[in-house]
Amino acid sequence: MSSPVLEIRDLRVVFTGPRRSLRGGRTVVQAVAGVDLDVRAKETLALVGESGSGKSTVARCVLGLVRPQAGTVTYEGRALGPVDKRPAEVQRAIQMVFQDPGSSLNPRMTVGAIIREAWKVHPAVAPEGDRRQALADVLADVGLDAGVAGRRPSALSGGQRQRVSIARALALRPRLLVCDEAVSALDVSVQSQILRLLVDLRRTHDLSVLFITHDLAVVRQIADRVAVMRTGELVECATAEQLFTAPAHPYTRGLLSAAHDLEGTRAGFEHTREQIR
Amino acid sequence: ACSSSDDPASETGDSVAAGGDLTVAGPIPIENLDPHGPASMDAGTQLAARAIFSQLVVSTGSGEFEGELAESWEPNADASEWTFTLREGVEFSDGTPVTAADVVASFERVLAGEGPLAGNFGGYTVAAPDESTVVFTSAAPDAAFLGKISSFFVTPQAAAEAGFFQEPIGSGPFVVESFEPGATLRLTPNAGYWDGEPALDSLEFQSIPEVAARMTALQTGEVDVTWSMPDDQIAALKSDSDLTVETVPSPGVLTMWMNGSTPALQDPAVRRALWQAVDFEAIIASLYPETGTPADSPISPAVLGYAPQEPVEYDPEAAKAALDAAGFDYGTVIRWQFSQANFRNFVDAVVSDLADIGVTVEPQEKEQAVFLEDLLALNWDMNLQQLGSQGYDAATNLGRLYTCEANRMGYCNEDLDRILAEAGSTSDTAQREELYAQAIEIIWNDGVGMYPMFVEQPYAWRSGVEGFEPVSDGVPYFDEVTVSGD
Amino acid sequence: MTQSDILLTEAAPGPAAPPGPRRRRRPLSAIPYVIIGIYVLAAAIGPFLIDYDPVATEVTERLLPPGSATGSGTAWLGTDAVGRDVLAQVVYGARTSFIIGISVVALCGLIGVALGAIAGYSGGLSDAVISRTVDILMAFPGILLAIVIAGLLERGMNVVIIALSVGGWVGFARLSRSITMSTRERDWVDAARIMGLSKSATLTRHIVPFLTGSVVALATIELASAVLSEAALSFLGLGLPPHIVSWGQAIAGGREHLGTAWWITVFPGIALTVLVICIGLVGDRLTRRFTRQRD
Amino acid sequence: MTDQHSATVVAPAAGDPAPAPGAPLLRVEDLEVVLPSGATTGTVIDKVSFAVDAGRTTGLIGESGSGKTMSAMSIVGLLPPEAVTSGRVTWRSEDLLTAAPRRLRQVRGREIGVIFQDPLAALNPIQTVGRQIGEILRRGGMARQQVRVRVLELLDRVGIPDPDQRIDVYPHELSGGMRQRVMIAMALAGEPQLIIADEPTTALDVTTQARILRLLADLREQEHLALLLVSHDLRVMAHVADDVVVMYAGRVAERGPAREVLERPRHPYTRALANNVPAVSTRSAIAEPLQGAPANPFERPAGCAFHPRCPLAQDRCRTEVPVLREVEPGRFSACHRAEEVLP
Amino acid sequence: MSYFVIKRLAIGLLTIWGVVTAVFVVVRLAPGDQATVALGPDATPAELEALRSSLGLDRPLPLQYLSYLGDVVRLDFGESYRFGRPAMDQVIERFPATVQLTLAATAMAIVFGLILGVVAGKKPGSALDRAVSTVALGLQALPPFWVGIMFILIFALQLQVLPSAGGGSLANLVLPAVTLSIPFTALVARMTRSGVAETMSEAFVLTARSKGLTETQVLTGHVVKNSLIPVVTVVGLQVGTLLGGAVIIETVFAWPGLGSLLVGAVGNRDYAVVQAATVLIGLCVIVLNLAADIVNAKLDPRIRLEARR
Ligand SMILES: Nc1ncnc2c1ncn2[C@@H]1O[C@H](COP(=O)(O)OP(=O)(O)OP(=O)(O)O)[C@@H](O)[C@H]1O
Ligand SMILES: Nc1ncnc2c1ncn2[C@@H]1O[C@H](COP(=O)(O)OP(=O)(O)OP(=O)(O)O)[C@@H](O)[C@H]1O
Ligand SMILES: [Mg+2]
Ligand SMILES: [Mg+2]
Ligand code: NI
Repeated sequence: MSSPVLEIRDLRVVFTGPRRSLRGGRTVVQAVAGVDLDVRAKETLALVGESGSGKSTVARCVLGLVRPQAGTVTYEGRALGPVDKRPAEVQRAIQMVFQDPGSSLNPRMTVGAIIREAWKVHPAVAPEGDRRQALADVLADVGLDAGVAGRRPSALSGGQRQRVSIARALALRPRLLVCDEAVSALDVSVQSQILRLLVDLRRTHDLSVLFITHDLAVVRQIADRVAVMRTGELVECATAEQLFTAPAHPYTRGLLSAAHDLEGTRAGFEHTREQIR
Repeated sequence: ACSSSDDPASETGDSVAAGGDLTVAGPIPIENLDPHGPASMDAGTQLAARAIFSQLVVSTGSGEFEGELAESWEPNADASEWTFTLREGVEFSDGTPVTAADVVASFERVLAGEGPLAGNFGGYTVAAPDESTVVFTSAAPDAAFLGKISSFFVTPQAAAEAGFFQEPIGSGPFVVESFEPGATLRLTPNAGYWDGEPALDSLEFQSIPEVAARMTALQTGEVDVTWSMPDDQIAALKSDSDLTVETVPSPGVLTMWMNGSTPALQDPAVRRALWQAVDFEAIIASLYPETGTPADSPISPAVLGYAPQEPVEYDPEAAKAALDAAGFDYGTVIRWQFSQANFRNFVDAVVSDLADIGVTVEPQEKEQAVFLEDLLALNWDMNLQQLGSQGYDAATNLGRLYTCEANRMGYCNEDLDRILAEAGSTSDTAQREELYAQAIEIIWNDGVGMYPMFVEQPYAWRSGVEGFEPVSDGVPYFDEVTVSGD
Repeated sequence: MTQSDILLTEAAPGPAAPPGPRRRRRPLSAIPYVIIGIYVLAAAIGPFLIDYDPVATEVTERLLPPGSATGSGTAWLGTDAVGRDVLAQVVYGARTSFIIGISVVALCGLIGVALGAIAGYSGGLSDAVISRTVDILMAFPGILLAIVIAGLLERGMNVVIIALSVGGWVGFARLSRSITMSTRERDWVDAARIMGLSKSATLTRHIVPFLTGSVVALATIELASAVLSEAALSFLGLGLPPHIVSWGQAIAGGREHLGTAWWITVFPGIALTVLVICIGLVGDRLTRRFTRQRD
Repeated sequence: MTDQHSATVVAPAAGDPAPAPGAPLLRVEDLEVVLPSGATTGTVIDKVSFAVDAGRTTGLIGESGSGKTMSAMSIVGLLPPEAVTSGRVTWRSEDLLTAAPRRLRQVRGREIGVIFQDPLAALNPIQTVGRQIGEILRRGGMARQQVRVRVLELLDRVGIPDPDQRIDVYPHELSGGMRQRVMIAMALAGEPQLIIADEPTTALDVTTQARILRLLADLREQEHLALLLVSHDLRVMAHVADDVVVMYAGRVAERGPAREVLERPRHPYTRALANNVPAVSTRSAIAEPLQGAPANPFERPAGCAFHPRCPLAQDRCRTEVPVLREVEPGRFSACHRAEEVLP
Repeated sequence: MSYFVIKRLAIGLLTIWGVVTAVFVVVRLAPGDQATVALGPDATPAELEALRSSLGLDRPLPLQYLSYLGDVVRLDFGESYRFGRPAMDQVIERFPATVQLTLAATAMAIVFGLILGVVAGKKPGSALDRAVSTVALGLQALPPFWVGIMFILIFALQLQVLPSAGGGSLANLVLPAVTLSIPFTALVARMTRSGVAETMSEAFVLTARSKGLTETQVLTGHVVKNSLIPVVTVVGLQVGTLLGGAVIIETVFAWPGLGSLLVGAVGNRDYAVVQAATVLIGLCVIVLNLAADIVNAKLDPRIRLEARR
């Protein structure tokens, strides 16, 4: 097995709320309570769990947007601090795709400006001269034509915005892509487009992906390994096959059965699918 | 206890029937009742003091005085020692008699005090050889002492105690019923007043700073008496048949000193030329039709020492010629400071006339405290004030302000100094008048300042008010007033 | 400062909603712009058309009612207490009022936005310091500052501008701070940070642009209130020196003649009120536009 | 979970106050909603027809912006004020579109209850949940004490533990699932015959989703309710709906019994949707996605709105708007080539 | 809650200290001092010096500041030289008049402002809304002193229905309170309008309608209270500002309040009164803001008191 790109050890994050009374102490949310996680080279690791279980917080720690109370995040053997303290090369190597395509792009900037901004910070990635070509390339990578470069996010559909979001991340040639609910806000028909794009990109760009979602069905489609979180703790971590066929932890079993429950007329869908092929 | 020399008994008998509640709104709020303290020279404090306390003497016009607590007084030969004999049987409103010791204590309070009155009595000591005699001794001769002491009020010795002026005891015609500093002062008659109990049932002083409101209050009858109205309001008041409007000559003179230490204004010829360049007659006729008359002296006719001079005629051509001849630099900007907003129109008009002959004057309206500081620091080229003469005596104006030592307007003339010193050290009135006439001639001809206008004091009262007598210094008395019909 | 709260209620940028249906243009909606245009024109070129020397007075022609003939023509709007033409004062006053209003707003806006954005973005100590300063200024009677500043400096336009600005930036700071705090949470800001953009670049490129809408809207309101405050200062005798013509001066100067010579105050007053209403209407519209269709 | 499936085939309960046997409780016919947008107006809902039978569940399905919410809300007249409607909404035997506002207010809550998508936004944040649930009863003149008893009953009915305590809390103090239960209790308070549920589970976790859906199914059965369920989630639909209406860009694409429509779609759009649903139970490859983005009703393509994305599109589809037609008994499809969707 | 109050009071104390310091610096920066004003135009330099040293004004500023701070801590604001009595006494004496005026104006502003705001905000963009908004703007644009004097001329002089000036009675209160409340009413109306308009688009309003409530019931039951938070905040702030800022109205109507006292005291360089008045006003502003926050927390259970601004 390939060695881990990213290692998370005993990560702990506590959010302190306001104090209620003088002696009452603060309300404390233990968002992440000791998580150990590895992301290996070129694999897709899915992080699942119900709302509030701390998935996003783990992601934000990886990116250095949240400072953990304890624990380490190591990238290729180097311990990582807050995002603005990281060496440029690490900043470049870890990128993120957000959930809401409507809010992850600065609405005042054109698509071209959004992507070029990345190169302003890391000029080495795309030398001054061939940025135009580089821009066209990266847009092509995510299936957009060069014409959208002049448009603002508001003039794009949700799926297109999410592609721009991915292009912005890819522009820096990252090694690790963190996707926090990257497809949850999209329409069903568009969701498959983006998932497929992600799967393709991972192959062509040799990416490792940390894929956060609460949709087990999606996980089943794309993940190599799955980590299940619950109230800040990791309850189970296994290969996708193992997890879906023989879940070890009762909580995982509960999640799976709820998902099954919703599957309803599963047979109907299968039937349809067969017909199409 | 003002100027009236009528039989007090008949006054009293007459007024008991009339009585009434009088409401008075002066232009200045009454903030403090202490006639010895920092606010002692405030018009508001003086107004209240005249109702609550008694003076030794009251000045009734140029060089004339009337005894109030003092029955008689006598200066020594060089006017450096003044002996007062107190009236018998005068009591404070709490029944204790007014004694020489009270006078001494009051005077010492003034000297120790931190107010503007103290400056008048530098080098004075006071003593009470017996119950009813008080002797004031000065280091230097002081012929104008009577004028100065007329702003002095006698309080009980208890005045030194904290809180006394919340409910003061005095020997004046009224006693304090309630006092909201800066807002209202309510008074009731002093039954034991030596000159007869005032006829009014009550007297209330209100503060209404905004002119429009004050005029309205008078017209609607919320207020019975007011004074110091701007000229533009007087016409409207005159047309109201319920009101009596009267103006009386006052000691006030509009005074525009020119700073003799400013290079551009050093030359008397320049100063005179500037004076000539302003059509004061037209300005006064338009802006002050009611209360202004063109002046012919730096002090008013109501003041001892007044001597009329040749008026300075408006002649812009001559003025320009004189300025050219004196080599006046038209590039200079003359900074003209003043502090009262009601001078604005006047200032604008004068500036306009001077601009017509090419002289640039920059009006500087300053806040009172800033104005005062700059005034003393001679931080101005031209200054505008309405100057009075305390006690109707030129000594308190000319004698104090125009000496080289005082250096109040950058002007120094040894001849003038000598004349003023001489006038200050004799108690012979005729001689003093003669000396002041000389002084005035020098001041006038040297153009130490422009003296455009004598100011009259306007009063207005409602028709029910009887026995009100306007006084020239704008601080009236109310002990003989009655009001009816409201 | 309280004006900013109107904006605060609407200001926090909501999720970039699909651009809602745009309101149809009403022909009337152009009126405020037209009127403001007329004012600006009057302020800019009026002085070249109407000859007026604020220093020159004509005391014999004082307090003439509108339409009176004077030595130098007809006083269409009457004359003031020293015989100056009221119409000319209205026209010349426009320039002063604009200069004061715009300077105050520019000064307050720059300071307020800078401090508010820094406080909102950095949090921590700088936020605490700026917030406490704002608290103190809000608990401090503004009139006192104005008086002291007017006393400290030689009377003039710059004093009025400074006196009005000292407390005026607080509103901008509060507004900017609260919008910054909510914009800071937006994903595109995180995205910028992730790619390693510096703090100052993040602030200027990804946050400050989102302040402009509300800040411009607040600025229009503050512009109106600055013009009004200048009048109030004049009333207290702390306003402009006499040789600078302004509406505030004119209104304050005519108050003793309200009963007899109403035209001195009423015409500049109308000029001021109409301008304030128009600026306010434009401000309202900008507020609405920038808060609803934030994209 | 076959037990759940059985709920979908329960027959209308006897004694249900349905107007005429066989006649649907609610019939929407040729509904059109026109909304102004900028200088133009858009026909957001274009000739939509469907029905809800007493005691049954009709599902409205489609992607975001396809007009599900608009169709549902026009039934009770809760559209934006600038919306212009036409067509007929027959509730029992009266037309609600032309009904007097007063009558419409009587219908709302008491005859037709509504459950909204985002329970946090749809609950008044500054009133206790008890107050909000009881409001309709209080306005109906019920005594305060009785209202409280009834609200407690309702809370219990929707499965909120410790109703005694929960009755006095504010919405933000509850979890998402609890809030949705409160919404449901509120909709039940007026004892309606029909409940319109607009995406009742979208904002919730998988586990909670399942529980809420089960609750709705139970209620429908026990309270003899009809249910109009709006959702974009095919799995949800398949789980609870008896009939489904598939919408695309403001028009009905396909309509028919849920099971049949989802198993044997007669419209390429439905087929694509069904195709794109991933499964937990088996590992499936990512299906070939539909190209392009959903059509916007304001800029609806000419002809069949779906044609730009349709693998079966022909020239005819680009010009001619397909009408909704019965392609086999009980099955309606608005595709020119409906017969070819299934070979 | 108690912790919140304590924390806010601590911040309040800090703010008061800031105000105290600022006022000290500011009044001493101003040219001219107590001695200049007290002694008037006839003072000699020697007299000025003597008075300054007896008042302690010649000591180095830091020393003066420390002793002043010490006095303030002991709640001793010194003696007013103008009024010849403890400065705080004078300030407290004027306080009730100010409170009366402010409360009356605030009450009017709230009542009329709320009504106007609700009427306008209930149908945003309607003719009524635009009319009310324009009127509100117009009201905000009226110079208060102009309004005040016009009121005097109309109601006192022409109609003779109300007294023109002075304090004390209820009749005296009417004109100044109305004048003061005009711009405030406009502000409350505008705030309420925007709050109501925004609340009208909230989802829970739709919920309320779906229960069959009439528009009035929806408005009173679900909209108005929910849109009050910014209004309360502004009222809290504005009332504080009014306390010290009503100078012009107090001057016009001769209303014996704190504003005119403060302005007079600044003019006379009566440091003690300036400082006492400023501290009292600052205290009120702080307390009112606290009160507004508490009211808001009562209005909206979601507001956890600490999470302010
Ligand atoms: N900035 C913050 N301040 C305080 N608490 C926070 C903050 N961010 C997250 N939390 C809390 O931390 C916990 C974990 O949140 P997190 O966003 O990581 O969950 P999640 O698994 O991503 O949930 P979701 O599926 O809803 O996105 C939650 O209880 C949340 O309320
Ligand atoms: N208030 C409104 N004003 C104008 N257009 C609106 C309004 N609300 C919705 N629309 C438009 O009407 C169309 C149908 O909207 P509707 O809310 O019915 O869609 P939906 O199917 O419910 O979508 P979702 O799944 O996102 O809820 C959309 O194009 C939408 O943009
Ligand atoms: Mg998350
Ligand atoms: Mg919807
Ligand atoms: Ni099953």
